[in-house]
Amino acid sequence: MLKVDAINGYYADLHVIKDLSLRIEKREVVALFGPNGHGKSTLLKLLCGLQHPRSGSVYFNSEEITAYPAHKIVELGIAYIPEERNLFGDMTVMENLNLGAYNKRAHGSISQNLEFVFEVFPRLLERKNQLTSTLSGGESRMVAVARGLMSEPSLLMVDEPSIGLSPSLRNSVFEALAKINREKGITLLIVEQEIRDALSMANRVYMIKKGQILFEKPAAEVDIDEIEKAYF
Amino acid sequence: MLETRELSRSFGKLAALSNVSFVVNKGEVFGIAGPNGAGKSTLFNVITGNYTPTSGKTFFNGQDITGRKPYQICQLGIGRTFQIPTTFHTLSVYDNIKVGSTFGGQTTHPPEEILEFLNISHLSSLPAKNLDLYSTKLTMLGAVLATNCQLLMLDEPMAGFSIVEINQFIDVLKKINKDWGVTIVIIEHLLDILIGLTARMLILSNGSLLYLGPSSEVTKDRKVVEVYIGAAHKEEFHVES
Amino acid sequence: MKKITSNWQTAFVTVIVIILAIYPMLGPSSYLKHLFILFFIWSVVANYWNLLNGYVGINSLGNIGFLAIGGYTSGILSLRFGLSPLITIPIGGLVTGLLVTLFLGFPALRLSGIYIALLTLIFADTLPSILTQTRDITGGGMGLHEIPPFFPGMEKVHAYYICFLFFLIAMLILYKVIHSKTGLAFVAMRDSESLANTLGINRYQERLKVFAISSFMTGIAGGFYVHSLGDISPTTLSIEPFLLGLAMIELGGIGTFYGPILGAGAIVFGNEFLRLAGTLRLALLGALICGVILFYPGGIMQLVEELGKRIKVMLNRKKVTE
Amino acid sequence: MESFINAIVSGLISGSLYAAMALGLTIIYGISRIFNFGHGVIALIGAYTAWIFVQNSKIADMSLLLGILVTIAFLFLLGFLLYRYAMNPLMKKPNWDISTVLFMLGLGILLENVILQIFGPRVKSIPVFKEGYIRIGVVQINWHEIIIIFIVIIAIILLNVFFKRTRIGQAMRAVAQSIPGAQVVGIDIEKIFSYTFGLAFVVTGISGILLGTKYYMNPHIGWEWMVKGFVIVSFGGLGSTNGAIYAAIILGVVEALATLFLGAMWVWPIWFAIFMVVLLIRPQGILGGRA
Repeated sequence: MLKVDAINGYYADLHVIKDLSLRIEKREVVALFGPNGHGKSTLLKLLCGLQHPRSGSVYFNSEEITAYPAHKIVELGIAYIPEERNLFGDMTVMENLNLGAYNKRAHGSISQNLEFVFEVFPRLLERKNQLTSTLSGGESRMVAVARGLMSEPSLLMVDEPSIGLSPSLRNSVFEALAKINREKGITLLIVEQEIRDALSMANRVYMIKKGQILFEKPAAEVDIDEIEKAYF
Repeated sequence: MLETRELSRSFGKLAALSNVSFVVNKGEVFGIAGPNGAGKSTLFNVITGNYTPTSGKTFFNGQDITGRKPYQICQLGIGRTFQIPTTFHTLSVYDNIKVGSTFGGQTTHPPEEILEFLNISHLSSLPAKNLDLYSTKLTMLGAVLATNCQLLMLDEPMAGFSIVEINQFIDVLKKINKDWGVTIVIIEHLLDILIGLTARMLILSNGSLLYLGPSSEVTKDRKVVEVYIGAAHKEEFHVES
Repeated sequence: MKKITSNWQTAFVTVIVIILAIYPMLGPSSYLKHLFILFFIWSVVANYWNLLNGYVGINSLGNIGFLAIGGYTSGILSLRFGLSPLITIPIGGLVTGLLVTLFLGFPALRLSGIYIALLTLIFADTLPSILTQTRDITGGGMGLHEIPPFFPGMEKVHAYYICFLFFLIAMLILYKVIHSKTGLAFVAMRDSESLANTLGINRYQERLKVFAISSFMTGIAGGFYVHSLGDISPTTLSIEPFLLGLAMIELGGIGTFYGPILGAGAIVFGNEFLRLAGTLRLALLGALICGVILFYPGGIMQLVEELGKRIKVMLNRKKVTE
Repeated sequence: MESFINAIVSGLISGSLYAAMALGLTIIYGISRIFNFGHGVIALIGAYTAWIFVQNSKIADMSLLLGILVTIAFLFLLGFLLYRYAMNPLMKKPNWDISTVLFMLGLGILLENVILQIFGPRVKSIPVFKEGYIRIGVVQINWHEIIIIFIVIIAIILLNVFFKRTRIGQAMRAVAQSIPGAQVVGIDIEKIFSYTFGLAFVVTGISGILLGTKYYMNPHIGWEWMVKGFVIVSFGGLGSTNGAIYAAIILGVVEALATLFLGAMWVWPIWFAIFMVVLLIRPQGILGGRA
């Protein structure tokens, strides 16, 4: 579904992604681990068109999307949920969700998607007329994920969904993600520090260090010691 | 030498830093670690006056420096570097360092001395924008050292370095600490590097203090392991796999 | 390599200065001398404006107002009180520097970006209505006429040399400012504000200093303007001089030392050709500013640099073949 | 007392005109953070384009409506193309804030002088919508002014509906609040900025037509309109639409009262003083929160 071929990416003047290649198959859940500052977030930004690689190529369903602007990539069915959330603070939850379905591809299924989103996050239904700037951290995170889902993606990339969340909220976010994959067949790429949670739902794992893939394995074969070693 | 008392800072509703207290002793190399968004850079920014704390105080050599402006903090003898390699890109390496020695405070080091000390005299006339990453960071460090700081605060100085460069840089830091007697506070992600470099360290998580103590014992701390690996039940997990 | 280029530069500048010094002796028309006087004064105005906009990043749109304050002050003092321009010009500069620093500098420099542009522009826009309300002193809409020259019986050629000398001194001062501690602070702040603050630079204080210098020198230039030309009126504050000044900076090369001088030359002399375009002159100036910003933001200095590089490459090639 | 009430009423009328004029400025700044220093001449283009259509008729009829429609189409296109081919490349450069300011200044003067070439320096005015007046107690109001206020209110309501209800309007608000957020949901931000310029130019042009019916116009008056607009949006808070409306009405009334009690020449110094005080005490304006 997604194929990344030897891309190089920069953050400011730092060369953070070095000749990195990876692939994601349809309906998979892929977890991306690695120490902070080693290029995970930059990689996601390169894939969703917020930044562009200086070399290498990215293919989505065998269409080359390397140089596509972000809005075009959303239209193709890749949704990206940034760690910073980037919600529209002066708008209500409902307005944020509606804007999630801004691209043409999502128009037809707005009502089904809304229904699904409220089923996954009942909390948001209660808060639908509240301005997002007044929400708590966990609720904002839910809006970010829900807004991503509204774009009717076939591939959803989530950057650190659990950051700053309490254990129970963290669980509900991961459950929601699992449900999205199970029920809607949406492919997931998850960047996460909470290795245990992410590992429990992933099919495959990429370990990234210094901008390169350290190893790639089916989740079932991953030894936690290996990951720990890479982190420390 | 440096002391913070219950330092807190929030951005709107988000508490980036809550009640962080610690002491850095004269002459030591002190480490700070923690996951992304844990508040490490915020802590630096609050100490160096880029942000004002929501509550709490900072003391330097017994003097309350809370709320001072960055340039005043510098002139008191606290220097810092940035996570993103920052130089004055249109100026030469020499002039970059000259800025530090011109504005840094009463007694400063002449640029020549710094160039010599960091072994970058050969780059002296090169514009900073033409430097590679390693030299860029050395130039930034040199400019800060030129202010004759007694306390040097480094924000992930080795991000993006190769193993060789990391080792070189560590030698430079040791020299600064030993030969010049500069106290160092360093933020670093990679714990093994930090453990080798520092005697004591502080680990932040979600803006609050998670660990404060000897660096050698940090990997034995259950909470630290949890936060870094995310394996709340590490043993259980081993059984599963 | 660097030594050689700077030697070339010094030699070039020396030759130009000598030519400008000899030129009046070749008996040019009074009109040409008049244009050169304008060129000298405008060079100073444009360069001290560029000091704010180009070097320091204080987006001032009020510098023509500074010129007018200096010019009116000196003109009024000499015309109404019979004081010698030797005294009134520095007083004009001081009054400008003080007024501007007090009313604009202190508030404006606490603000950021666009607010400074707004405040300085609206400040300059308020001056004409002050002039019309102080008709008894300032001459209102008619302005001041027959302002005494630098000394009784002054001829155009004297004015030429006086303004030339002023131009040289002003440029020398500017050069000193740029290469002083303050200048270093500004290049540093332009490249990275946060690192500059971390290295002990007090942004507000340095900005205030430069704002005072720019307004003082522009006020002095206003004095030289009125005493060499003999009159000043609210048209100084109209859109045209404002546009001319901006065009000089943009066309010459914003943020460079020689750029505004080249720009002043091009505009002062080119403006005469532009008079052929009649009322379309201002439209052409506007188009020129837009074109330069959009397509050639480095201005004439960029052209000079590119030419210099090409010549260097050619010289090197010659050496290789030899 | 009678003159006091009349002053208040005329202040409200000119205030609503100023509000219309400031709207275009604040829309562009609020969404794109570009400060349009060519604002005055855009209003002027609107006024002159409309004038072409009505110069021969005594009282505005269908030709004025046609003129307004053509003006709208023309200004939308101008704004759209201007963003695409001039602002967009400048926005990608590091000192975009001042280079866009200087560019729009240059363009404003270019267009002002083109207008001067085409229409000459003589003062013109657009005929009023409806002659006559009504009397309410001591207050006498022209029908024309009632129509102007009506148009301004309708325009503000329409704009509100546009920003709240339509897809593009929502996208504009989204871009104003978070550019990365907008990109992530698939908004083409360059397109939205182009539409923003188009829309703001249309609003500005219409305000120019209204100003042209109430006051005289010449090729240089745009400058004066613009500087007044600057004070209004700074007072109201850069980028805040509601702030601009309140500020315009307050300043309109202040202007009328200052004229009544002190004389017309004091109006501008008082505006300037208010501007200075606002900047010193509350640089983000009365309602602005995000400047």
